Amino acid sequence: MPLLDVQNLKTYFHTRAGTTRAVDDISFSLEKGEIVGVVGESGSGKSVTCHSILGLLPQPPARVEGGSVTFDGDELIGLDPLLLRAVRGRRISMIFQDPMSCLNPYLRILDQVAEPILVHEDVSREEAESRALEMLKKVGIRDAEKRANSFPHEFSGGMRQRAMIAMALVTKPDVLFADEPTTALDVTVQARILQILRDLRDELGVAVLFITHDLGVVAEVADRVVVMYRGKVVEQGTVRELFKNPSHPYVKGLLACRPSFETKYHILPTVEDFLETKTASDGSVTLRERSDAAQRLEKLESDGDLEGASDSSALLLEVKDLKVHFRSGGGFWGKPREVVKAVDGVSLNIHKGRTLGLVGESGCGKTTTGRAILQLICPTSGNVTYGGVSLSGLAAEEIRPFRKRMQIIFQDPYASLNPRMTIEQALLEPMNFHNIGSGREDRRARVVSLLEEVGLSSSHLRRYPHEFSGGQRQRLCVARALTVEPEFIVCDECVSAMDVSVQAQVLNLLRELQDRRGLTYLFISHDLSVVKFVSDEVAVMQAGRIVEQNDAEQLYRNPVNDYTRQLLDAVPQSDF
Amino acid sequence: MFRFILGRLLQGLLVLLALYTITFFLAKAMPGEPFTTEKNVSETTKQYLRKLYGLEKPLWQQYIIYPSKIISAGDFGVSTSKGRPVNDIISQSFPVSLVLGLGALTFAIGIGVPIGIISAVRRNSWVDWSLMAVAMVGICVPAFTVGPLLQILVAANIPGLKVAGWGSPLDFLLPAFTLGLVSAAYLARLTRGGLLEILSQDFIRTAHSKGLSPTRVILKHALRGGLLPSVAYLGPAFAAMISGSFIVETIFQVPGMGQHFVNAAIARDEFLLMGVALFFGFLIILMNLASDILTGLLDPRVRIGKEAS
Amino acid sequence: MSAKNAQAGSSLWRDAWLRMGRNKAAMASLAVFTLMVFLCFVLAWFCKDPNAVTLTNKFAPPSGDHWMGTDALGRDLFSRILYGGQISILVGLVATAVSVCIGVSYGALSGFAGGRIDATMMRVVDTLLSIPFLVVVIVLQAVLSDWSSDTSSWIVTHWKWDKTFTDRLTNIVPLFFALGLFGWLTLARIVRAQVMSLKEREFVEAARALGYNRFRILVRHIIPNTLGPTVVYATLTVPGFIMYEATLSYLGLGVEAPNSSWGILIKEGANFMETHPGLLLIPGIFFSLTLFSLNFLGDGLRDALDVKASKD
Amino acid sequence: MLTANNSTKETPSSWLILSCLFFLFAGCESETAVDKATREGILLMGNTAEPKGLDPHIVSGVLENNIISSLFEGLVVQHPSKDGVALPGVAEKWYPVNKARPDEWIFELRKDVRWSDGKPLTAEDFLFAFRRILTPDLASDYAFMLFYIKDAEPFHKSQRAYLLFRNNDEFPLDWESLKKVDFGPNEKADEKSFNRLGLDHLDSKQLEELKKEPGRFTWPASVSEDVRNLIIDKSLEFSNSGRDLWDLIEFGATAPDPHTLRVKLNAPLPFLPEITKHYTWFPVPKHVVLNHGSIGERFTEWTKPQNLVGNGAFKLKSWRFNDHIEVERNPQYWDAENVGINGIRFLPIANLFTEDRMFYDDLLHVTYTIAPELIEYSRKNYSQYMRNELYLGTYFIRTNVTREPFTDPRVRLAFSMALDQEAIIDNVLQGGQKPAGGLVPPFGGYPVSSSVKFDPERAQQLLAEAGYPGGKGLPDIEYLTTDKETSKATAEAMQAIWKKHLGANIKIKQMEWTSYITNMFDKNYDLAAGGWIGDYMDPLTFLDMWMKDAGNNRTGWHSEKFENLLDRAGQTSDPQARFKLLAEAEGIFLDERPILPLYWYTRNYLLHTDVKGWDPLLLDNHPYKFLKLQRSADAPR
Repeated sequence: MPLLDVQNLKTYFHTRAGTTRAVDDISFSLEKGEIVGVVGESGSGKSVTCHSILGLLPQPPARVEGGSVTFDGDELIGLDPLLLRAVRGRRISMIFQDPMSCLNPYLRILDQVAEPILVHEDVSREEAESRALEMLKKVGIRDAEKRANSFPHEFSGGMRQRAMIAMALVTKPDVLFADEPTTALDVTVQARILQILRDLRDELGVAVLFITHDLGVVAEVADRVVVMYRGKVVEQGTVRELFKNPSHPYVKGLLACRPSFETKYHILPTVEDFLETKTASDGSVTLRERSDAAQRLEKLESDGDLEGASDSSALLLEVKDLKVHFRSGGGFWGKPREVVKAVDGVSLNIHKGRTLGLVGESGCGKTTTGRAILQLICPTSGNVTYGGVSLSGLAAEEIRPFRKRMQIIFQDPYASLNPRMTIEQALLEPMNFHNIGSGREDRRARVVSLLEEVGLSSSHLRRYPHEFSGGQRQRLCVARALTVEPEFIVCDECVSAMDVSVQAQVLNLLRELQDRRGLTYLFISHDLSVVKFVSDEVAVMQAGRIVEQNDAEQLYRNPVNDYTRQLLDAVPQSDF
Repeated sequence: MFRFILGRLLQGLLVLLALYTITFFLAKAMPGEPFTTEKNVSETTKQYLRKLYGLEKPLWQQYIIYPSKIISAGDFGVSTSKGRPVNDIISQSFPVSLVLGLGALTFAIGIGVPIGIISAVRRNSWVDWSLMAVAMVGICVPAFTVGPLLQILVAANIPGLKVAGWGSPLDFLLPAFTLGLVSAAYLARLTRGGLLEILSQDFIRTAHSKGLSPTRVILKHALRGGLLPSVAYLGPAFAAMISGSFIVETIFQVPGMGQHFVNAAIARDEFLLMGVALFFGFLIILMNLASDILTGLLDPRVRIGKEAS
Repeated sequence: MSAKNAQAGSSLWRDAWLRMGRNKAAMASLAVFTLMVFLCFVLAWFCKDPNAVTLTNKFAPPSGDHWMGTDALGRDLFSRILYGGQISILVGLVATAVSVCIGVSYGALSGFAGGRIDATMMRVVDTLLSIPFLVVVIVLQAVLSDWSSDTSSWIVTHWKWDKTFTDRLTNIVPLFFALGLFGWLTLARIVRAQVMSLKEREFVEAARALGYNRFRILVRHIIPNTLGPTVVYATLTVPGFIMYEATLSYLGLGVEAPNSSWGILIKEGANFMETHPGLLLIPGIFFSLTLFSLNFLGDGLRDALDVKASKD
Repeated sequence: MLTANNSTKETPSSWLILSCLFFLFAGCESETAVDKATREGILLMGNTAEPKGLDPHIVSGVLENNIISSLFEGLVVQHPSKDGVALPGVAEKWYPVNKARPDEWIFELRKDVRWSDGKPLTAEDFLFAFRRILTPDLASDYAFMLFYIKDAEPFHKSQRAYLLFRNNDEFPLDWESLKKVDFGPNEKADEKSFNRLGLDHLDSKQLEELKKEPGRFTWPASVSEDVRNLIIDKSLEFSNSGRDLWDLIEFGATAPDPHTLRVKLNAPLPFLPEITKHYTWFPVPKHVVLNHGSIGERFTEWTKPQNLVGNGAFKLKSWRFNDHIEVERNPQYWDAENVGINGIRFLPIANLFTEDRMFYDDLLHVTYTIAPELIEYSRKNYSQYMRNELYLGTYFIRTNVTREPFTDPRVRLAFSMALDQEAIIDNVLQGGQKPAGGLVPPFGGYPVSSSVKFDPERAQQLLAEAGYPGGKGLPDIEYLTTDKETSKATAEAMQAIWKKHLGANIKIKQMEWTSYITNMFDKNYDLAAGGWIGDYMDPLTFLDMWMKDAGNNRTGWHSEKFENLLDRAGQTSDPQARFKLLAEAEGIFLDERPILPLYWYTRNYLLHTDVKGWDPLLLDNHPYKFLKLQRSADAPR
């Protein structure tokens, strides 16, 4: 008998707008000491499944409509809340995606890690803390004694996730639900976290339900995989079987749309190339494999040959010895200031119509570099020359004309759209401001055509950002950047937070726009596969400096720098 | 931290200087003078009185003399209406106001925060609605109505509670309740709002996933952050509470500091007026600073030195 | 601002209005508030003279002649409440509007500028917060009371307005001055805190990247996002303003006797609470009903302005 | 009480716990505060506000009088129930030297009188007290109360020039005519000229300067250059001699022996003993006052609770600022064995409603007053405690006779006649006040006027005669009043009444106290609420304020005829003839009616039946030594 057995679980959300079947009749099981990956895009019901099992869903609107979950012989669905609490955190623990928002920012790490012991076991505070400390060491927090008394915000992302894992495992639970535990992390950190999970499984015999949208990660860590789509399990099996021989079109699409070092496509295939979705009037969904999927793929592959047209184009942007130093602390009468050298002598050349990829781990200064190039942050020293004009030292009015020519797309499309402006307002405003277009009607026409260009329709004009999905929002950001008809766009981690299938769509959009409009990109990302896919040239950044810069193919094939090599090694490869 | 406090206190000095300047000139701009009484006082007498208080000197000299006396001797002058040193008056009435203010604060927190918590936990239920309606009543009903009502309905019927007066240990109850009521109502709303925002955050789910009881989740995990808006509110509100309230003091016959703000202004008693104004300004500075520091302690992400808000 | 902007700006409010239409509590409150406004500003004109003294008929109980009885001087309480409501509603709304205007712009500027400017501006708020209010009122009274009667007579002679009406109008102008002078301080602190966190958001950076100037960023992108807490706080300040008015009127700023306001009626009614509780209760009910409705309206408006919350 | 000693150190939360505990115990305690105080013989007395001080020479209010009269005793003592009757105080016997012309009085002091510190009290203490209150440096508000004494006024006003020359034979001018010339300070003068300081106040150095440049003082036209030089030289000589102004005067009060006080007055004053009941005439302990500062020092420590020494029936026991002042028996008092109560606790309760509610809750024996709003309620529920007594005071409305339309006496009369006094008293004030028939309230043998009457027809007629038929053409009239709620109700009622009978438009201007007073002083009003409480039992206290330069006039009205009559009355020793002259003066005043009398005051207050020996007195100055506290049969609860 499996340790955790989920049978026909159904969880629906009842809202004023109607009923959403978030989890719709799914079944799977988890054995002791096993790692099962649950894969699916956001909204596919992976997290809701975990939350349903643990009774963490807000009710209403959510309601478990049916099915059963047996854990070690006990039924969890409908269990008395008091008994369920005894299971939660002691026998089944959970770690969440974003360790920043999921750790309590107001409490010290040690308090939070020791808390499950104190709640579930009758031990003294000292003992609980010493056990917590031990667990913190085990998950690889250096100087645990010293750092355990820090607050979450004083930890880096990776450290926080380790603390989170320590918190989940400190009571030695039987099952660990890991909900996208590495999505927000750098590849190197991700590799370390995955290693820790594996080690702990081996050591403690924990069964892990590993939820992710990244097939590569699953391939690296899981024994078995459950693929979910729209609240249903579309396929499950061992990792090897599934990757070698996917049967469901969705899984096929998912595997194909993920850029890897080997990707030859110029335009990535997307899930839609494989899957046809039909929604009936009663809300039930039928999925069908596209009959023309093979042709579509072939076509995409042949398109790839178009590449490499403009090789020796003109220099658009020249960055020389750029330095950005921040002063931390201080204030009106504050303490002596420390200088943080976020960017410490970066030089780059970007050619017209080409893409420069900038990779590095979080905190290495790549984002600051991007913003300093656009003069959003005033560089401490160094020079940025755009189209032959030096931007350094220009007054705000003098820079304004350049704002039309250079644009930026941010990582979080939601945060970068004003929540109180409709799409129409957001797109019209830049044109009004910069006097683009001949009049009101012309501008409106431009907005409509821009929306169409990025794959949205004019019926969206009256909507607010929150009414769109993540991918659509990023398209909106792209559209907004395009309103001023720029020639150069900084893409700052613009696909990092997205599901692979959406990521593919956005990457394709960027590519199409580059082809059509001759745009130049500075593509900033920590995802090496994506950077490889989009870039003509790649620069690797570490601690504020460029450590290696080369033609993309060259760099990935023959990395010269140790750090580059380290980064490349850390990328999970699903080479089955 | 130390430098931050020092810095803020230095800024505080500037605030006090500005406050002094404004109050000084406002006091001079008021019609009438301190020695105006209902019965006529001879011009000679007035001359002598002016000389006695140093009010015959040119304005700029008066403007300089007062602060220099404060700095050199801690002397806030002599009240023209009470005929005794302002230092005396403040030192005798402030402790009373402090006790009253602390009582009011206790009521405000003791009533407001629990109501806010219950409201937030029972969001959009009838409990929530009725508690928030009660809070609105607290905001709507002025002290000059609450005070007499308490006197008539409570004090007159419960032996041991006096209608008014100050001296025995129970005397602070009714005035403190009256004084704290409005703040309790504000606190209830602020706590509810703050808590609702925290309750929607991810780390609350984490706390639940650890198997904590809902009470522990609220008290240990949510309340700290949920109280932040209240703390920001309480800074100046507490300063106002412990500097007394004219209405509450006169209704309940409390020998506190609040009445001096009114009586000094009406009597054109500029020394007392500037004394209590400066003292109040000092309290405001102190309490704002305290509330900022408390915010920093509650929320470790707030960098002390970067102003908390 | 161009016509385009005006049109764009209005749609936020129009959408908010549509969203609020779905909020039952808010709509009920709106109905109550509208009723109050109707009573005070329309029905009042058809009521008895609120200042007609009949000393022999004081403290009359409610009757067909005097629906809510009479006060200590035998004046009709109902029409006094309605006429008083004109002043109170006007004072509450105008003073709130003034304090919102000043508070939002000041707080937004302070938070947006940051650094030394911010520190200085906040210390100015501290200073103003500590100034003895009564002194300001006394000075204002001395300075402005002549002004208001001069203005009034000027208007009457030059524009031929009705004298009683003009007097009532010019009398409350100094009151707005006094309230506006200090009403905005706390709001400024609240808005500043909001702006401080908003200005770090990416959409502000996006706006900068699009080359917008600071003014535009502040006005079009930051301030609209502070509206929610502003509206809620503003509705909470209304009762305070209305009650302040009573105090100020006693000191000679504001409503001139025998005219009245809810604050004055409640304050005077409180003196008779042992003997004639109706004089306190009835104006109190009108006052509370209006404030309740304004408050729920504020909450509703906050939710309606919060485009996210309206999703479900 | 268990917690009393460390209560201030308790944290609020433990206070709360204690409070809850206390509720349990509180139920057992059935004795009310008044019961307890009655048993202990302590009078609990509402006293409206914190006194400005306890120095009889500095304070000027009624509430201070209430406390000071328990701590000090004057030459004579008020009779507990008969107005205008004096009982022996510090003086055993008193009589005018010449009965026919009582301008010199002798007070024979008791030999056994002691200060509360045991030191004997002598006539020297009185002389010291008189000199002290008259010392200009002390700037006493009420120094004028002693101006009856010979040479008191010029000394207090520092009239150096006058004192130097009044008896100087070599002086070429008639000094009496120059007496009217003001050498005192002139506030409106240019800051640099000596007019600002006044000739009398210049020191030697300034006089030297003036000698060189006499133009720095504006001399009256009648003063020739010689006189001018003479005045300067003499003043300089006196200033240089270092002598005190006191040495120049022949002060009217003397002490032939330690137990006799002789007081010579400027004019005959048959009611001098009445005046000495006022606290300005009280003695102060010379040895204590001088111990803490000089004679002219206003703020010394001598009135601090630990230093204060008095000669009254009581001495200071404790004083908590703004909370209470308590006095206890003074064992050194000459009549200590006949003092009926053990002490008095004065409570500064500013809020009238609070005071009344405290009385209802048995926390007070006697209130300062009753809120008009609660009179009806008190009558219904606490009728046995209600006191409604005539008081020596008149409430009236000043008119500004320098401004249209009140320049015309017909308009003033019209407004007065249209004033329905009874309607206002019965419906607004409700305190049983008497409609004022004239200026001087009824008392003693003075013939009460009844010329003020409600007569709307005549009022309309007069107004029409004055050119405002039916109120047409009357400008808006500003009625100045204070921020007190009853003032407002009265104002609103009068507004309606004047509108009804005269068609006048009244604008009510409410102001806080000092602004109201200042505006009245500056004659920045049309009509202004006002009133006057008599300082002593004589019509003069109501009449002499309407003289041309009297500080309390403030209407701009004056009449030579009126002043002549007052002068003549001042020289008349026969009481009946004197009253007749004064009544004639009042008649002239009322014909012109610069003020509109509304009512004669009554005192409304609550007095517990436990208090015995408290009888109505026109001046409301109940001598405490005759009071007794005794549990009465009809005690409530």
